[in-house]
Amino acid sequence: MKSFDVDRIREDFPTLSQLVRGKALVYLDNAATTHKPIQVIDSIRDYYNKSNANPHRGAHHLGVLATEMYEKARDKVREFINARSSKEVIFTKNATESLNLLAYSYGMKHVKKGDEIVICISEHHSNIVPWQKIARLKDAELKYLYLNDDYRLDMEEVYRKITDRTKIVSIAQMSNVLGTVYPIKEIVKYGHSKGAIVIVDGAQSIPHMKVDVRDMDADFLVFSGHKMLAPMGIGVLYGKEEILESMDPFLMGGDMIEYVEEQNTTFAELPHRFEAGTPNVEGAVGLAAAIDYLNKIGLDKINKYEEELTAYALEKLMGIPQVKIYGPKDLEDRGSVISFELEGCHPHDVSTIVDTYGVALRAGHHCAQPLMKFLKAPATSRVSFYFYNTKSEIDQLIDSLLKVRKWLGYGS
Amino acid sequence: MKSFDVDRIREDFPTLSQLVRGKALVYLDNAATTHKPIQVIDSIRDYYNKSNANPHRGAHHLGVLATEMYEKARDKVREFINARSSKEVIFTKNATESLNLLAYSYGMKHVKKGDEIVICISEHHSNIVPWQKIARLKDAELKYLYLNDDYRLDMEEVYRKITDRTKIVSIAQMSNVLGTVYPIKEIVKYGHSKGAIVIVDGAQSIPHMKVDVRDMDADFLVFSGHKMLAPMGIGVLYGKEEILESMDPFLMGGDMIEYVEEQNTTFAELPHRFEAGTPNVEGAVGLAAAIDYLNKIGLDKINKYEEELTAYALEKLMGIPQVKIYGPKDLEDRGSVISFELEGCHPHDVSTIVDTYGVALRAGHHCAQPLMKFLKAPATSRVSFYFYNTKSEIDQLIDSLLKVRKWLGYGS
Amino acid sequence: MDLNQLYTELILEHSQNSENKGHLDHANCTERGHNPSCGDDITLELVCRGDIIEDASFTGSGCAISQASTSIMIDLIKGKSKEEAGELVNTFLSMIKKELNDYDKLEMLEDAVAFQNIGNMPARVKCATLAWHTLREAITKNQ
Amino acid sequence: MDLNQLYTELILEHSQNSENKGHLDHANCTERGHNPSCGDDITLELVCRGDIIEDASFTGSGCAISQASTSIMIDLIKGKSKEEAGELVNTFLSMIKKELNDYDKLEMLEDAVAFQNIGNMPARVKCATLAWHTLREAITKNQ
Ligand SMILES: Cc1ncc(COP(=O)(O)O)c(C=O)c1O
Ligand SMILES: Cc1ncc(COP(=O)(O)O)c(C=O)c1O
Repeated sequence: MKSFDVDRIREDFPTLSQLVRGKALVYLDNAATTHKPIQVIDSIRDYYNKSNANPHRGAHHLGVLATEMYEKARDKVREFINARSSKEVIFTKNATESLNLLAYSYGMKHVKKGDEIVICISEHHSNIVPWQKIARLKDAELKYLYLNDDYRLDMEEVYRKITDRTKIVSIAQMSNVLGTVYPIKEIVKYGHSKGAIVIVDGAQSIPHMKVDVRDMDADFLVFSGHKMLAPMGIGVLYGKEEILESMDPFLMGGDMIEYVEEQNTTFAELPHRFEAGTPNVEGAVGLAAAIDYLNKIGLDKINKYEEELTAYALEKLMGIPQVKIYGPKDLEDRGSVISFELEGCHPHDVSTIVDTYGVALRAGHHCAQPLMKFLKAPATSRVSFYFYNTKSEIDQLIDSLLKVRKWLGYGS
Repeated sequence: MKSFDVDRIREDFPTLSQLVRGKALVYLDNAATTHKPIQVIDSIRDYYNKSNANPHRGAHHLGVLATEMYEKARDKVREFINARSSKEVIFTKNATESLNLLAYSYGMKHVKKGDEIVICISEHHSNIVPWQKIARLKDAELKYLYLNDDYRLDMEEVYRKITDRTKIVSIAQMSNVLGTVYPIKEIVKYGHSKGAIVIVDGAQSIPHMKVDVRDMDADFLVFSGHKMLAPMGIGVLYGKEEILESMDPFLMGGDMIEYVEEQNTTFAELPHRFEAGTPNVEGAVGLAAAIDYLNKIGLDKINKYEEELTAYALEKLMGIPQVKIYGPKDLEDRGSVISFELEGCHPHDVSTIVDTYGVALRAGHHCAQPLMKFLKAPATSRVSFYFYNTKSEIDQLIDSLLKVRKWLGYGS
Repeated sequence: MDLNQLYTELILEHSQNSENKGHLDHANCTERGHNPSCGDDITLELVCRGDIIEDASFTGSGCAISQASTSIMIDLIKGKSKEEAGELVNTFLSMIKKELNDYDKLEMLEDAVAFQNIGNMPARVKCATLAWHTLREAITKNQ
Repeated sequence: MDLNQLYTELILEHSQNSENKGHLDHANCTERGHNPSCGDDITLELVCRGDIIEDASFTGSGCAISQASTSIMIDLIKGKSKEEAGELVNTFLSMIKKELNDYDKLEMLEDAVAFQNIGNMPARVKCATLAWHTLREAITKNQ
């Protein structure tokens, strides 16, 4: 870990040094949202102080600046995910909007009666509920890929569920509950062989690992800025140009039009066709600053460091006899999200109690109720790391978990 | 203007004191977007440094803080527009999303074959294109209210166009091109008498005048934060509770659900039902700070000061013989947006030339192509003020306009 | 709010070994209450004769707070009239919202006063109030 | 870019009093080009005989830059072969993008060199290139 100086990194994150009820904050809820380095916060301030304007609409100096910054941010995202063209990068407000855009603009147009949409049982609600709507409206079938006992997805299950009738496969690259990383490249390949398009929900993967849309050959990729150091209110939809071209517009209004007549409208070219209304330039600029920050450290180093943290946390957690892990117990194809149960202690009590020791973790269904039912767990506790977390924070987590049992009246 | 100290106010806006090509910036494009006072920029920084988290999902300290700040912002908006309940205040990303939400969730459900949707010829594209789609899909008619020679709307035209078949009337309270303020209260009343619901696009009015949804009795009101000092990426949809209750969800995913099963979902209560995915807490917090700022000065004072600016600008502009004003020439029912033509000078050339003198104005169709056609003007120049503008800036505008004619080869 | 005040012996006892948990043989009124955002899910069973709640119990799962609050509530309402029970619900909810001005009323809540300060933990308010909202539902439906 | 370099006499002359503006009697190829975001809208009329553009003119409206650029382009292509005209379009567009390395080629653009630095005014690039894109369209369609 020579070249990875976490103490130095933590200095960039003012939030992390705050006290919660007199205790140092141990923030382990990064799968929900991450904190922002000063570089990102400063980029917002600078944007508003020096270049704020409504882009694409003004020939004046600030309008030109804002347009440039917005389009540069788009190109930065393009480069980050290795898309062919920045026409393929559409800014939305979050991953949820990106998925809904796909449901309304692709699903409503291309899914027909009797078709199938295939998702995984571990999907986030954002990748379930829009497809339920399409399936219901179009009289199509929504099918689920189930996991094996190891919380992983067997390719046999993929071969079984994806058929010639499958039009859409939509799957998260990494589960926000289990931490499992799915074999996306194989799934994309098989989906394509059956004539389906494949949507990858990268909300949990993009912040932590190099994702190359050309290499994985996904038709669409969605993610949220706020889970990768960027401000809230900015998300991304990547789509292959020729498929985006085939889709109907979604939100309609300023900036996405070419000619508007009283009764008819023609639409602008990609990517603007899918970006209606005044865009969130601040968010795009902040996302660009976040990508710069991640690139400066290097996603490979981030990934390696987080792997160490995950290994350490898994070991320590499994050292508590009352802990049950929901998710892969080794490091193969898993990210830095760990869900668990502390026997006899309801996750909400766990979270309230560790909070008084400064430890922020998440309790509940994690927006994945079908998975919880599948796991037969009404709720779990979840910790999720980012590269600014430390082993000593994991020690604090473990200490506080041991105290939970005491508070709830169990011997230690 | 004793109690209105614009010099003092300008100190709060760092952007305004910058130089553009060595000239002091004269920003007259406020109808496109406004600049942000340090109070708003600081609120963003403080939010990220002290309380950032994904709201509604965490029992930990930061999660509780973020939830509180988000819901307090909602209540601040409620108070600002005098809504009955904060359930009636839904956060979106901008006015455009709010209008699209209405088209998809209200229009798709309640508009039937043969029904009418009535809008005004001066609408912004965001209040036109979504209705074109609904009219086309539902085989309904999209009708336009036309303006009189004074760029105002006669109630006779309203009585003519709104009929028993009208299901939706959607109209901007103030035109972003002409500056005309329409008789919303009368229109709402007449619309209701014919059984229509009335949507008010407050994007241009809310930043400048007190709007009371209960007094105007609008069924819906939409607006954007970025046009009223708040960050980009936050907008509002106000709706009467009982009508919101009757609508289908729009974006689907996290936070807007109650129970999700594999094939079925029940939805959360208002207002969450219409807010899918991680919300833009930063944007909401920034909007609350913006409202605080506006309240501290007082919308009545703002309104009065802007009226003085508008009167001054109209007088000066009309003093240039080659200027033609598109919009009311007196102050009655008009806001601080002024569109004009400088004879023989194309608006884009005007805007390029005045920009070199530091003056930022807008040229083009202003996202209102049907109006431009109605006006028989392919493009206009537009200036739009906010309370931080000054008379001396208007003098600079006038000076630079006189230079435009010189540059384009006309005698002075 | 201190953990000391929250996870008291009383509350742990009620949440882990409640005598009120289980089915009743002759329940003539059952009502389910749930809290989608955290998964608490309880079912109240009541034996009502005329206006009187003669017996009560609950089943279901949830956190210590929701389980204890349910059990303590049941202790309190057994043998009370529906009207009295309704009054208890109102008092409890006012206490939580810190809108209870008449402090004498607190006394009638007996052990349920343990949740007095839960309002300081906004994330847990719903856990503490679930049973009480459910009881109100049950009573209103059975007027 | 200085206004001095942009609104030159040459450009003002071409934009306000262009001899190339108006209809041609025997046009056998017309092409409309428009720029939705700023409203510039021109129509090119060409008289082609075989491979040669014998005559050309334009109608429509737009800003000084788009009008002048169109008029200057027409001066340049009259009498040229379609291939030569296509080559001019490429050269012009490369110049604007600042991708023209072979400076000798600049010369062949004659008066159109006036737009050399328009790339420094991103908001006006589309105005300067509209006519050239339109000409390319016209030529490609009439191969
Ligand atoms: C009258 C009116 N309505 C709607 C809008 C759309 O607002 P936004 O682009 O923020 O969605 C605008 C501004 O662009 C406007 O002026
Ligand atoms: C896997 C996954 N998909 C989608 C989302 C939705 O992201 P957002 O809430 O930012 O729209 C999340 C996070 O909440 C997630 O973890």
